Amino acid sequence: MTGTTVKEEIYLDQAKKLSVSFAKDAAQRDKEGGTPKQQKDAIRQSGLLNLLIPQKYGGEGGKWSTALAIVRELAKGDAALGHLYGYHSLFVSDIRIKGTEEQQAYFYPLSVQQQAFWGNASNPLVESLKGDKQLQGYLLNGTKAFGSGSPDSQYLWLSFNDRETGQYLNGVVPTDRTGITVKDDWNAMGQRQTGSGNVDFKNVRIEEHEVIRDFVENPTPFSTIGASLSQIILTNVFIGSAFGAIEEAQNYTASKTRPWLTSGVEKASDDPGILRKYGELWIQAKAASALADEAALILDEAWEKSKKLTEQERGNLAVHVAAANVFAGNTALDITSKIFEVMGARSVHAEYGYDRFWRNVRTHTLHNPAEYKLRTVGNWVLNQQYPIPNPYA
Amino acid sequence: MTGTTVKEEIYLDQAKKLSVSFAKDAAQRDKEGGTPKQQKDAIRQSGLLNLLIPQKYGGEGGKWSTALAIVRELAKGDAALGHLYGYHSLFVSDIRIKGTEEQQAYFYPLSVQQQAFWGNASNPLVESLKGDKQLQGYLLNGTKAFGSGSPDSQYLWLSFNDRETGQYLNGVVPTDRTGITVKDDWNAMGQRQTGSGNVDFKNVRIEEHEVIRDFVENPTPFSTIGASLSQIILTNVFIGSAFGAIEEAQNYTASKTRPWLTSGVEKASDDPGILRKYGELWIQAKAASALADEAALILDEAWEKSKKLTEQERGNLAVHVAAANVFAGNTALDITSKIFEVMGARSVHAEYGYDRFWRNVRTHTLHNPAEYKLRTVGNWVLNQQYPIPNPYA
Amino acid sequence: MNNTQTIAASQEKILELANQLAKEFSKTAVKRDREGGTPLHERNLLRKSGLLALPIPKEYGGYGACWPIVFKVVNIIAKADSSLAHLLGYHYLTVCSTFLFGSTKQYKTFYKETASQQLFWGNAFNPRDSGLKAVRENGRLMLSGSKSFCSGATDSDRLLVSAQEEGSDEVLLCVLPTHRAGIVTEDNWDGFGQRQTDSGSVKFEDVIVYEEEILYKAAEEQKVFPTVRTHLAQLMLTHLLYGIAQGALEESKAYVKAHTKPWISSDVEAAEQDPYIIQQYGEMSLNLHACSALIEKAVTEFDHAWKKEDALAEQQRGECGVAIAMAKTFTAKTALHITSTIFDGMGARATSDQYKFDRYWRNARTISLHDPVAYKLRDIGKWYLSSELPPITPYS
Amino acid sequence: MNNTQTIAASQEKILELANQLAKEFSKTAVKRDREGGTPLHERNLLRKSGLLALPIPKEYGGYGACWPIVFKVVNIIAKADSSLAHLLGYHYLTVCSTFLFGSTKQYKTFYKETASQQLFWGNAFNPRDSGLKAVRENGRLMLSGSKSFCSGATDSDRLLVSAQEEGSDEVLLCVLPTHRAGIVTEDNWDGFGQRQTDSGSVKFEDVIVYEEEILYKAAEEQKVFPTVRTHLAQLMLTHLLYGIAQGALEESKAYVKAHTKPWISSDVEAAEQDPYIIQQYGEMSLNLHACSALIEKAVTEFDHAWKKEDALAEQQRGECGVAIAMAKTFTAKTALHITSTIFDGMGARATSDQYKFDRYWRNARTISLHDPVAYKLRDIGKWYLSSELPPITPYS
Repeated sequence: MTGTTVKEEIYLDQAKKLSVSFAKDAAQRDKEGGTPKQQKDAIRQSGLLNLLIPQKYGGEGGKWSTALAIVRELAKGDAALGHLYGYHSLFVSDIRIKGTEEQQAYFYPLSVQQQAFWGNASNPLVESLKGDKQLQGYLLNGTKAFGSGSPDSQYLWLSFNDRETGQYLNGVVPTDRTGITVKDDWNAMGQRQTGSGNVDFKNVRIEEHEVIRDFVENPTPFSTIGASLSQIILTNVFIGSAFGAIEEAQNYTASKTRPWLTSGVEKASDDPGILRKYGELWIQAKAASALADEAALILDEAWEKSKKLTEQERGNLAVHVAAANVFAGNTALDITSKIFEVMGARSVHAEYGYDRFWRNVRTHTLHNPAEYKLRTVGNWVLNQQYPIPNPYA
Repeated sequence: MTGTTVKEEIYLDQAKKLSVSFAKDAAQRDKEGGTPKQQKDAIRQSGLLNLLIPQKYGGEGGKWSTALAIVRELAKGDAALGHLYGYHSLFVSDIRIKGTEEQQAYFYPLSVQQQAFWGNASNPLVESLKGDKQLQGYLLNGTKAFGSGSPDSQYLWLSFNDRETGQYLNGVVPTDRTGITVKDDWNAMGQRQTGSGNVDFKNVRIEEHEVIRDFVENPTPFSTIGASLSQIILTNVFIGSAFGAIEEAQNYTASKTRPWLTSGVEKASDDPGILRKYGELWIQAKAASALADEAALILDEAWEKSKKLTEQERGNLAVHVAAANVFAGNTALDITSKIFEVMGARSVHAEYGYDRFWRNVRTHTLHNPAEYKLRTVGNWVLNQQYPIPNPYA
Repeated sequence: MNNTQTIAASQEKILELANQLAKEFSKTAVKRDREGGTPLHERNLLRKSGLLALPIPKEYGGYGACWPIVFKVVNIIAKADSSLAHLLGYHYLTVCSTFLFGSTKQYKTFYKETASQQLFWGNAFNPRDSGLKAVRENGRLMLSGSKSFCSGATDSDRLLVSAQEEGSDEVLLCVLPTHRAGIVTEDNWDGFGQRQTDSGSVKFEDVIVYEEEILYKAAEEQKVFPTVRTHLAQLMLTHLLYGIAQGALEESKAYVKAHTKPWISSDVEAAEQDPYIIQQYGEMSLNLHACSALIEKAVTEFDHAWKKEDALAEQQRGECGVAIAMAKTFTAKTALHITSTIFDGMGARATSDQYKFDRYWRNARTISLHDPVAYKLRDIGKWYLSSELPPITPYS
Repeated sequence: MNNTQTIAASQEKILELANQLAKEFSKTAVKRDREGGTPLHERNLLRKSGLLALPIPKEYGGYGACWPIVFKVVNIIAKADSSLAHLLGYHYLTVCSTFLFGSTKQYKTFYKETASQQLFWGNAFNPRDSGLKAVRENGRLMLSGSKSFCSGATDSDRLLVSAQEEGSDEVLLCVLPTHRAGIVTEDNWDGFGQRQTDSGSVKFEDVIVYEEEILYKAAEEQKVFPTVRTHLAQLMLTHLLYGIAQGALEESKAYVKAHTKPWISSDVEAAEQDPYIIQQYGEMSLNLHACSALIEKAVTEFDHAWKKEDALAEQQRGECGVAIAMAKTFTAKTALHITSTIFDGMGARATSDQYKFDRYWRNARTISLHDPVAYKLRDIGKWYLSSELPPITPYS
């Protein structure tokens, strides 16, 4: 990205260092699954978790475009950690999007002070967590699936339904609140260290000040941009994965690939087919990142406008983010599968774990269907209609 | 593009108005071929021809990124006019790139004063124009093919070889110089009004101050960036064509396309397949433009550095431009062929002339082979080697 | 010679004849693409060749060729000139529609006169156009209105016509002599591709239809067999697309070898040694080969279905339709890809108007829009996912 | 029953047997993909089934199945478990290599003992690895060194071995009992795909080779026929890829119908009615169908070439190679596309480790790297552009 400030450069530099260190054992940790405790702690210590928290509450007051550049950088080394950082940033921001100023004032200083990582318990597809209204707050019972980042988190961003009225609400609770069990049972083919398993709630108290309901009482276009945030985070995880894959492949081809027996060249890195394929892969990745960078700037403007964001601006953001997301997803799928063609048969050995790139991308490109994102964009191009806000558009 | 200044907005606004008026009879003029005299005059009157000429010589002192945005905008309405404007900008700039300060001081005020359009007689692939050294300057004899913009031009940017030494030189002559015959014999399947035919030279005098040889005597990396300029101009012609095609298709689908008999929808614009395809096409075009915009910024920096441009910076520019070019070319080919699938069988009628988009793009994507651009980029990604400067990379 | 040998020899003769015509047509294909209009000279060559009677059984004076041979002939012509192949293929489709929709007496009559007089058939049949009305006046059936996309109507001898019966949903099918009073074939086809197919409109002004010209079987909706007309039409289009792709690839190969200079940074001595050009031709010829394999399968299935005649069951009709949809979809995609990609190898000078190499893409693009590929894919997908047969329509 | 009927009945029996085994294998395919290692139980089931003798002529105790049937069996197993199909296919390849490279006496002996004892063959043959040396010492031939990518060597009874003769460019081919002193099959295959193929290395330490174990024909370079071993290997790989694609598409279809919920904004009641899912399955099944058509053509050509034996000419060998290259290239591309795209329809929950649906992609990706697709395209392109036959190599 162009036009970065000195401060942003420092953040990105930190992210780069973290990413390089994460890359070293990413293949091994992919095999093991579970929680990357040590790596999460390294992120905690870096201070990057506070990037989006306003300065008045002790944070860095950074921009979303910076947070996304960090996501991309981390994902280059390890897509799971890029994901965890991105979703942490989303949940922290959700308070600002859907909650009150008082809730920011309450949670943000705590988060900064505790170097807190925020996790997820808010999958909107299934109404599996119910709240029974109390005099103050709710009593929560049920389960939430796809709880990315819930293991080793300090806070959980959750969604639940009022058992009586069906009302959809959000909330934030400390992860160690009595009655919460983070199952840590995520075992998928990719993004294996994102801890995206189930979170159980048994008679969990959520206090009134922890219940997020301002978006219900004072709905604005701004209060619905969470969908775009989650989509653009994933976009940057895909792009980071794609560049990470190209980088690993480049190292491999340059040092290990043997020229093909009828190639007539002395080094694989002079093979005309391999050269053009590297061009093709990199150009695709670069186009994806350029498109995502444009969307990030639109997001920065929207973030700046905050509650003043118009419906049209919200729609414009959603369309550009959907476009960037589906392009990056398809591109990353293609790249992470084709890198093997420039490395050769021996690159399948488990010691390298190069298949993790494809498995990671394939797993999280399924977050919501690419085809419906194409439709969202197409409906705007053809009919000038912005998407009706939902958790994915 | 983001971050445009007020002045740039004004230029772009002018370009947009011109583009809209060009679009009206673009199909008709495509059929006729020949020279778009009236349209070229409209560009002359707009003052946009002076955009890149420094203010001290009476020009606007604009940036290349602005010139390219204008190329794109014009190409949206008519790819031939986008091309003519882009190549005019290139030839004007060639003086700065390869000539002396004195030559700028000589030609620029003349060009501004005459609202001059510059044309081409410099195809480097064939040594078909020879210069016989005179006491002062040369006597030129021969022919140059692919003379884009030579009809209805005031100046020609030419290349020739010293008959004795073989030395490759450039030069600028007024198009009406005695002995020059612009054949105006371009008759290709696309870009039909670019006048890219032959230019004949019979005992044409070129004076010493018109001979461009500073790049020979004082070669710098900057003096070889013409290749990148031509490639990024074409890039923006492709992108403009792609957006123009989508826009025409959108109008057509919304107003004329009937829903398919088994579609189950009442309007073609509600067809799920058509919607997703519009999404797909627009996202591709948008990715191409984002990538090209990034390259344009790198070009702006290089242009600013001028003779201080390092070899590495020149290489970096060439790689990014090649990437943007090949991506835009492939994208535009795909889009201009697929628009018909969202319009239907009746869209082939000649009255619309929608095939011109594909014919235009297909014609000028052959300027130099896409495959070798992929190799150029790949050789940098894999081997960290910048292209050896040639007229195309 | 035994029987098989005789058939083989006569097939060879037919293909030889088709090749000769194709060679003749290819000489002027560029010129005629430029001019558009009606290829009168070429239509007469087709008449004289006898090939118009190709699928008509021998007992009625034709060659009695089986469908695989008929398609092969259309394909051979399409390689040279897809407009002429379109006219010929639609002629076959139209003549043989009388076998599907007419009474025994009717198709015998049409077959015989077509073979003996070398009649050229055209159509005014577009099922998506309800602009032609049939009215009964004083016991006489009259047609008024117009039809669009009437490929091959100009200079035809017979027209297969579909019209909307007034006051009913019924579609009336009939065969009329093109010179019948009140019929005007309009010279208004101006598509950018298939430029000599005369796919413009036909106007009808109080045109009398006689009882024996009406194909009544068309209304018997319970029958499956007549609906294979759709399959026949789709296979004709598939063979046009295949021929265009073949022609484009062959002609571009000849150009590359004769004219293309090796690229400045290629380090090869001839363009055909360029690794990237080789790679592209590898991919293109591979895809073309896949077309051929898919088409072969579809033609075999169609041949079987056709031979069943009235015993044809809906299941077989549907499965045959899926095979054809597969062949057509893949061939359309391949034809569009090849006709655009050939330029990469040939280079910038190949865009010169003298070659009209863009006609391949323009022709393929035009034919491939006949009915949407997206709905073919839907049919295939529903069949694979849910064993649903394609709906019986004029396009599937 | 006449002769044709008898053959058909026995073919049906074989395919039935293969299907039964495939069903059995599919029950544990996920578990075994997770574990990797040697599928001893399954290998013994293959031994017991008698299928190891499938291509061995009846006179030597085998089934005498023709190649199309042998490939079909490999394909059936591959749909369920491509590792086991790999082992079986390479077993056939290796046994039958003795017919290509051995004397009449040799292959008869090998055929007979394989059929009577249900021997499982593996290989130590990798032509890209020159790490195994043959040395003559005191008149005895000894092997020392190692070979990589030795699919199926572990738990095998016979090994086809290639070694570099010291002091010469010659490659020595021989068949050794796997338990011969000095041979150690190493358990070091850890590819992310084809996890139970044991494609690790084999170590040789002063391994004696007896005269009758050496396949001398290998050195007779003027003969074309032995070089069809490459074709056989390529067709085996093609059938593995095809089976993987089929298995992935079938299993994903079952999942979509049983588990996938319609998307929130889809307005359909079941996932299989989603227009985008239908479209994707349309495309995938169409491409799979094209694979099948291309493979059928290639197998037919191979069958003809094989039957020519020593009369096989270079031209036919080359054209057959092009047909195989086309089938393999297209199938590899299709398999990679399908094994990745199935997830779009199935949705996020299908990534759960319990299903191991990613094994299809991992397996296809692994097999498709056996030799570069780019060079197959080059062979095809050179053939199309310049009528050049593919070079005779262990891969083309």
